[in-house]
Amino acid sequence: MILNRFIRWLGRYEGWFGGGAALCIGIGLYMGLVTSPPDYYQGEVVRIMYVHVPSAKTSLFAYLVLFIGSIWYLWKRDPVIDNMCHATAGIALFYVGTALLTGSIWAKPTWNTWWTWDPRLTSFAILFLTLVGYLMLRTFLDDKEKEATFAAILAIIGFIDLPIVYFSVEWWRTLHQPMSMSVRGISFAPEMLTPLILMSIGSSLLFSYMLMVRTQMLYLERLLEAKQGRLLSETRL
Amino acid sequence: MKRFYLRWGGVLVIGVIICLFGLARYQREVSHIPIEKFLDEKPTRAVRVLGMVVGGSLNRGGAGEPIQFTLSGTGAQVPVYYQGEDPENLRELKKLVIYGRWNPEEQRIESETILGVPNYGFVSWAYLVTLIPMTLFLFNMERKVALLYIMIKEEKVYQSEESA
Amino acid sequence: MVAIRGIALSKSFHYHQVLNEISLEVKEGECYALFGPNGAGKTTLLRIFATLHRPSSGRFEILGRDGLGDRAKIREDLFLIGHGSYLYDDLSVVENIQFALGVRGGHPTDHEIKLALDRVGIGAFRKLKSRHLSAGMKKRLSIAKTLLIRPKILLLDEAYASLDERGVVMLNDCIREFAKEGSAILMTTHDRSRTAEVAHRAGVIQQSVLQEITIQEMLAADALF
Amino acid sequence: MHFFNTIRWIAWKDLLSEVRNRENISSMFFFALIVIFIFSFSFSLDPRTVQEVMPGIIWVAFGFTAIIGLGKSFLAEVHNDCMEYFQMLPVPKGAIYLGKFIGNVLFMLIVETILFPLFVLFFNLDVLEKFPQFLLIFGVATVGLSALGTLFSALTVQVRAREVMFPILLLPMAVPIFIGAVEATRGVFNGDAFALYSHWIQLLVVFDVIFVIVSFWIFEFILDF
Repeated sequence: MILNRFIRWLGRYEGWFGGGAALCIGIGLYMGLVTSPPDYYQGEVVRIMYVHVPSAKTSLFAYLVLFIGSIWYLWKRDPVIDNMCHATAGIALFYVGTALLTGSIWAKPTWNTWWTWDPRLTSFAILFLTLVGYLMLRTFLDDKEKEATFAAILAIIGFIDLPIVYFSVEWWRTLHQPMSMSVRGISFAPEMLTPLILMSIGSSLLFSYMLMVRTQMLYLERLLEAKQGRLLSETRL
Repeated sequence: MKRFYLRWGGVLVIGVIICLFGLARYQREVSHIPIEKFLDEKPTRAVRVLGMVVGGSLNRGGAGEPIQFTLSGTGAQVPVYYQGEDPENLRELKKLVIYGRWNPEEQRIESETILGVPNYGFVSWAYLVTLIPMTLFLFNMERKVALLYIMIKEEKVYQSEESA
Repeated sequence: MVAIRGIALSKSFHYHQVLNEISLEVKEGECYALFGPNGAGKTTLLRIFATLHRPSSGRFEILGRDGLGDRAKIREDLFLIGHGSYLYDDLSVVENIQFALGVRGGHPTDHEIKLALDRVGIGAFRKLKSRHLSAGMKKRLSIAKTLLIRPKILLLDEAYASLDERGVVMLNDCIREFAKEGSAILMTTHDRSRTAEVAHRAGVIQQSVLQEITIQEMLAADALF
Repeated sequence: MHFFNTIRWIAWKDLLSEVRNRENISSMFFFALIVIFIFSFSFSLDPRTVQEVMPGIIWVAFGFTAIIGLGKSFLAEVHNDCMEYFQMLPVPKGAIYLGKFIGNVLFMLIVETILFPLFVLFFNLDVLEKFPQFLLIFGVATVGLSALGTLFSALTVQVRAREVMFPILLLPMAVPIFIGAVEATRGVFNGDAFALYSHWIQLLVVFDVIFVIVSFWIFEFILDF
């Protein structure tokens, strides 16, 4: 079986990303859980930050990747780029879900509520729904080219929509109740900053690694489909 | 497939080891006992005791003087003799963890460190809901990739009887 | 002059290859018939020329214009009669024609529409809503649109499907007329004897490869496809 | 001038079909009517509560109306493969979007003008002198909803579970419209000065402009994949 050069390239380098991610996250976790001090006001709960902030950042980064990838697909129409977009959406959904869950767990001891209509939370929830819609749209379309194009269009529209949602919710919130529960600026001690940076780098590396593996997975799925599909096209009728 | 399972077996082993270390550290440095248990055992080494500062019992001396107060649990009370910096969170009717040892002559706890009630419950939940799904997600993807490579290798391109 | 030129056209639907490096030339005033088994990629090739699909590799030219870069321009010159009837159920036959030409920027007069409808034999159903039309009548309606547009490139998918005997004669008549006026016609069909009446050249697509044959060979070959 | 002609023909076709079958408007209208009934049963409606929840009720009803109406707006185009015909048209595809968009805005506005007096009637609202403000808010919010709705309708109409997919895609993205429209309507009900809620109308206008332009540009890709 002839594999695409792209896949070979991935196979050669993906280990570095995976290893780097494991290293960064391992050290970051250790520092975050053990050596970093608890926050003066929030106590130990501040340690949630070490998983929450990186996943939130990475999910936004993933959405940016999805946006750029979608434009790239509309421009070049390369099925591998489409596979990459599809993979990104799945991983982004995972990261957004993690950010929402950990944020919610953090909000309970800090704000004494599991959920609040804070602009950041709301726009993340919208992002979550958009990504769910994106993946659902992909599963419900039969024509692969249509699927790729429509999904790319949806991703672009959603990306443009996100800041508008954020600002509208912010206006709405300031009107209805003043932002009493806003996130108080956490003064970063260096002992807290180091694990946070390590976790962020590790999370981005993990994203890249996941992206490579997942793109490969989707590519191989299509390849298998095509190989099985040749049964039809090469049979004499 | 063998390499794949070896790799993930390694990941699993490392994960279990880290969990055990974490648990050991928790037992050593964070866990605390309620007052009743403390009074039953009266251990000689320093331990952490959880209790509430009884209202009206807090007696701050002057600057640099030791602070005395009574700590209460459910149905038991014990006087505490604290020497050290005056912590801000030492207030009446507040739940605290006192790190100190039992003084049998004076019948009181002598302490040099006062801690807030550790709130690790939320933290560990947050870490679990992040790390476990992440591992499963990654495991699933990698397994699928490994399987797909095998399936593609095994899938024969169809040749009809006639043309063969 | 060459009207349709395809150069090494390949098409795969997400890694599933349908056409493999097919090259094809149709001159102006010529009718080219494509044969081949079901699923061989005839329709796909036609749809690439109709700018409905993008080729995965290779390129094509319509009247000397690049088929990918100059899509808006070449679309003015071509018309496809395919599986879809492109009709709106709640509009009458005449309104459907007016709409179909209007969105292209055409302005047919009522008289022209009447003549075209009479020629294809559905003049009596002018006021009928198109939801009541049969498949053959819908095909005739498409032919009427073609008569009004007079495209320089006419693509016919399954040219004779669902037409009756008279309809086939009428269609062949129209094809001959278009060819005489200098249009290029590319059609797919399975009816060899009918095709032989109008086609100048023919080709067979099999196992995603195009092979050119003469009209005599086409008629003589038995059970080729 | 093909561009404006195409817009005009498509809007004309939509309106004519609607006049003939009245499918869209009547289903939108009766659905919204039922929503009104359900709401009047599910809230205890003393005058103070009405003031509080009325903007929300109005926009929930209009939102559902939009889902029912806009979701089906491209159904007729898919029915006889008319989307393919649009793809082969030698005009910028944005013209097709604008044509459909104009038709949709008109349908929505018609339904809203029929529904609003019913709200006034059923909930004893006092709105007579504030009519121009309402007209403005309904106008800008409807334009925004239709801009997104027309685009997503074209996306989802070719999807298997289109009835589910359309609201799933539309509603999260339309959050700014709902927030803006509800807040502006609330401002009007409370009798606030225009300056107090004008920023919501600004938000709606910004949303309209962005999404009409983006959809206009991106529609090229929906029809030309």
